[in-house]
Amino acid sequence: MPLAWPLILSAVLFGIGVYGVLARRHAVLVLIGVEMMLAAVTLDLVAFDAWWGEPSHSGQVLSLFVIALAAAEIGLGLAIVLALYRATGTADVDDVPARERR
Amino acid sequence: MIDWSDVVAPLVVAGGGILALLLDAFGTRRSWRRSGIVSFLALVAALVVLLSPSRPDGLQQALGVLVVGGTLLVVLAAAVMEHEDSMPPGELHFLLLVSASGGLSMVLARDLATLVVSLELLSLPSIALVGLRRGDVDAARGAWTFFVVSVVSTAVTLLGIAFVYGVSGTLVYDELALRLSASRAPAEVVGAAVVLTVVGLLFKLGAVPLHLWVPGTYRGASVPVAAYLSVVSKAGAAGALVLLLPDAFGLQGESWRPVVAVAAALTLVVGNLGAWVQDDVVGLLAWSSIAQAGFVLAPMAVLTTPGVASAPIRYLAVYALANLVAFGVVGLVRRRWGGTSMAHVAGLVRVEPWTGSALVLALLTLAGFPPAVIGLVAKYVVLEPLLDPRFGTPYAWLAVVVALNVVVGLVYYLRLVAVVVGPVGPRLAGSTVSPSPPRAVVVARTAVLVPAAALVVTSVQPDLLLSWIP
Amino acid sequence: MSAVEVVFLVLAAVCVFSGLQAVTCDRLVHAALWFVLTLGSLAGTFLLLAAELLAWVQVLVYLGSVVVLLVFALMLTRAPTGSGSATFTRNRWLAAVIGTATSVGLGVLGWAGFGGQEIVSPTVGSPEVIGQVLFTEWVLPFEILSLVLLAALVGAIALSTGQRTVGDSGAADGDR
Amino acid sequence: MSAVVAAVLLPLLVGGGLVLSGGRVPGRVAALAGAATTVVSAALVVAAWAASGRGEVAGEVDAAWIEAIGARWHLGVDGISFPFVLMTLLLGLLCCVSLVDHAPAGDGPPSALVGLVLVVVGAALGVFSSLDLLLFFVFFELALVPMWFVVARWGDGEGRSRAATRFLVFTVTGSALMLAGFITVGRLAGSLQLTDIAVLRVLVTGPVGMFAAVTILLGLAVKTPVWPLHTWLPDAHGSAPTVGSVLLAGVFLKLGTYGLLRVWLAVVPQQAEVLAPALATFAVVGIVWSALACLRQTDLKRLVAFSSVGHMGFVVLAVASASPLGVSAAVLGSVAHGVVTGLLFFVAGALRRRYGATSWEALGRGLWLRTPRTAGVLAFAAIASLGLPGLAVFWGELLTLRALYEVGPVLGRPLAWTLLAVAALGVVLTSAYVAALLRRVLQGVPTPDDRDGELAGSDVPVVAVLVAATVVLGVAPGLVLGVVEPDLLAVLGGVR
Repeated sequence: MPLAWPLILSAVLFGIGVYGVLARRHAVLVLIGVEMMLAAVTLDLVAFDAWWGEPSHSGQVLSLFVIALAAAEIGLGLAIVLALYRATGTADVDDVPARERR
Repeated sequence: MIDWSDVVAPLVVAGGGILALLLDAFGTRRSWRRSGIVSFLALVAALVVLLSPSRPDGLQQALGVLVVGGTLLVVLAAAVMEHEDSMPPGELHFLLLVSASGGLSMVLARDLATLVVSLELLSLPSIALVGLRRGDVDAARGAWTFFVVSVVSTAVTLLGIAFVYGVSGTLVYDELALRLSASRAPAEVVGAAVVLTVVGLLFKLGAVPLHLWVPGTYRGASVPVAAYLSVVSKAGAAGALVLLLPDAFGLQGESWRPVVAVAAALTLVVGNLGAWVQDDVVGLLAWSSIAQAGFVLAPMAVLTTPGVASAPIRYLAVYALANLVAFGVVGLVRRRWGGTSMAHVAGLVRVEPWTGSALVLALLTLAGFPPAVIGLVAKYVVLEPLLDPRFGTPYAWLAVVVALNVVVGLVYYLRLVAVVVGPVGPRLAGSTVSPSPPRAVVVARTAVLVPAAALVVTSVQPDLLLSWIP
Repeated sequence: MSAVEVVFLVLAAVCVFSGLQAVTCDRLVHAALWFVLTLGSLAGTFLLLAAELLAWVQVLVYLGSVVVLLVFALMLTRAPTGSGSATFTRNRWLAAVIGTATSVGLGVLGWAGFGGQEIVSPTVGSPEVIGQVLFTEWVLPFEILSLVLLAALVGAIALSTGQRTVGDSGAADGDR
Repeated sequence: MSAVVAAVLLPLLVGGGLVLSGGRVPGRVAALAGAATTVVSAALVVAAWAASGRGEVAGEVDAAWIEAIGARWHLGVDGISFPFVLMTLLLGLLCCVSLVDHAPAGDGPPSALVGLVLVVVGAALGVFSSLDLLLFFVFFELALVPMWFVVARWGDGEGRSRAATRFLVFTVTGSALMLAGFITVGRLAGSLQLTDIAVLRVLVTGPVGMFAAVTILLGLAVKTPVWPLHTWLPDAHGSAPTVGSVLLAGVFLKLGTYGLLRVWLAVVPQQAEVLAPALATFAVVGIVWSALACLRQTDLKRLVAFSSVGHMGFVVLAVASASPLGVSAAVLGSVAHGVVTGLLFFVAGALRRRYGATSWEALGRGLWLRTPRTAGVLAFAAIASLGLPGLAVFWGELLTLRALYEVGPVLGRPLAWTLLAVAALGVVLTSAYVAALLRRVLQGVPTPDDRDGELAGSDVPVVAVLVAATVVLGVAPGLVLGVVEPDLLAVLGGVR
């Protein structure tokens, strides 16, 4: 299989994730966008690992770490969403998160 | 491959954090004393381990001491929050220490996997720390903003790392240095991979353009946590960059150097302009800490050999001391007089001569102005590599930008100094509103006066600080 | 074109389609379910790329727990789940431009760097192989990772329990 | 510890202590203590000077300081700096004496004002005796913040805070660039020691050297100030309290002229030769411009402030000639300006205390008849300022013009003589505004005012000393020239 295929799939997924982060208003959907970006990175790592075929499998190991990190992030992220919901009564975040407050 | 003696310090810190959490959870009454003392002891133990003479690499050692020492002072300064019911002491100390152990392992990392995992260990608990003021809208918003920016920047770094792995087939710094330049992929692709990796780390440092999380997050967080973010978190990110850039990406300088230089210049200008219009002390310190990150970044633009790497770290050390003093004083004021506006510090020198003078000294250090000679020397140290003719001074323009931003910084810092030494405002004239017991105030005051004394001593004899960072 | 390549292309098509649905559909719960499909098809491509262990981890961790968490969070925030419940920010079109540009940029980067390369008979990343390297070469980050998970757990618990209103005791309104 | 180091640190420590005492020391006691401090410092410097031979550096100390960046604790006084040091201490002493009776009201205790004055004096002494570039810079900046407080807290009028901040921003911008220049020089020459760079003629070359020369020149030109970078000066001098104006004009501007000699002409001589014609041209424009601006002033303090730009123009012109005569003229001109302008500001301060302002309307007419002695001193100072032979300023300006006439190694003949002609025009215009001042304020039909009164209290000794100094410098300029001459090479060592 050409190496470029998974790379391009990953590029498309990453872009979809970026769109999700920027365009979605509900915090949980923003989280889904972030997860999509991380999944794209995982695919890249797996593809490169298969291509290099080096014995220490750096790519697959790092993807494993990424999946675990993503799980940790999502756990914390959901807790913040709940705190936000309790404090404000909504889980919608304003346009771009960074622009939210000065 | 792993030198396990390196891991002792982060292990001690993390272990102390877990112990603090358990002691607090199983104690009958929630008290700062129990978890606070455990954290204090663990951090002191880690300092002892780090300072033991057997450790070889001076730069890593210095960064480690910066991270642990900074956390130690934050733990002491946080004592002032005793009896603040929305702040659970066990969780606070646990998260602080675990995050600090992340900062430590980030500095010790010799491969990209360890780097990125440590980065998350530094970030995730500090995000939780920001949101820890329970039931507070600002805290939740600050935490969310911080979270999204942090996670996205991690994703970008990971993307960069994936491509770096793709072109080189390894994640280990020493091998990267050899394999990146021998890569079969075009140089542009290698450069892009390196830049993506660096950009993610720049976000973490609070560099422009992704700096906008800083003010909201600092103001949403409690003051000691803001101090932690501005000092320890930054030290971790800057330390990782300083080790990563020359060690792993040393031969790819043409790709990342302009990025770092432009980011440094923008960070300086935007941070200073933001600070200029603030009328809240925490807001001012938040924006100015963005600008200060620019000073740390600037010399990285000419980072070639590990020898030059000392400039950002030396600056960072001075900045850390001064910023911890400033945030420590503001934390005290907020707890005792209930706010952080300019009016809350008007005439502080006359009400609290010692802490007030410490704040003045810290602000002058951040501005880089005598009598705080150490602040001036720090600016010198940052400018020096940019103007070194050995590198042909391609970044003399950056040196001019840095110099002019010293001026802008001086004006707003001095404006605050004038308020602090001016007539006593109505806020300070009133009685304190603090529920903090006197003992906690004494501890927090110590956490201010010790680094302030260090600033005085190093102003007289800057070599005490400089020679210690190789 | 080999069978593997055909399967990959099918999975890729499913993956992209469901991914687009996940970020564009107008119902909250549907978005989460489309996301499940994205991750599932992605796990399939992992298998094709010989990352056996990783594929199963992906299925277990993501499909087994993360998505459940997401759905729980949607329910806890009492979000409306009907049509039109998933709204967009005002800068939707700008976001679309940035997302497309990112995709194109990364695609060009991948093509320019690795255009003619072929993946030939990769060694299978079975649990034994990965476990072996994980516990020899990658112990340190693995240990740090466990600490990250613990910290995230404690942080999440600390953030979501013990709801108390600010204002009791002396930390009155002034404590801002 | 060397006597010079003690002389520098003593005012800094006493001043710092007074500032930190927070008003627990009564103002008069503080002022007397300040005066005593400057006397002790002066005694220390003079003793060190007397103990060393001519052409040597008196009281030299060269100790390790910041090894990490090659900066050393290197201080000493030679023939170039000695006149500056003595003038600073004299003005510092007189400021303290004047504060015994006439401390201005401000946002703070009088003792703090005395403390700030002492810190400024100590910092200036540090600048004049530093032989290390970084140390020079530290003292250069150290004087700024206290000065800012003096103007912003004890100044007159509404705009004092803005004037103070503008003064700060201008000078700090200049000095930030200057720091970049210093670092460049340090990297190029491999040393920060003025003695190494200037005397051992470690030459700084290339485009990087030019970058250093230009940035250093900019920093010093703002401080001096050289036209057109002077715009901070009139407001700052005009709104400062009397002691602030005296220190700004007498001491602060001299940091710039001294720096031009010591760390510009001596450190980057090759580039200085290239830049000198432009610098000289700006200086001459400044002379004429300041005289024209003075003609339009209607306020004594602002008039004196504007006239400083012209006087400094002569000093800069002398520096730009880069000849032995020019250097002597620059030192003499700086000292004379400090004494005469100090005198003018003290008189203006006394008038302001009495009439609440120093504008022509506030002062009224016919001061000759209303308060003859005060008017006499004012007339004496004004005439000294225009360069009457036999009084202090005359020699500095004459030697400058002569240096141009003789054509030094740097400025070519056509340019030098053109500049000479224009500068002479400036002298004529100066006489015009001094005459206008005398006619407007001193002469005319007296407009008696019940606030009329002669100089009193500690003003009397202050004015007397300055009048005497003006005469002495005018009669015996050799006192200064003889001190400067043996050390001319320290400045001109690198000039062809």
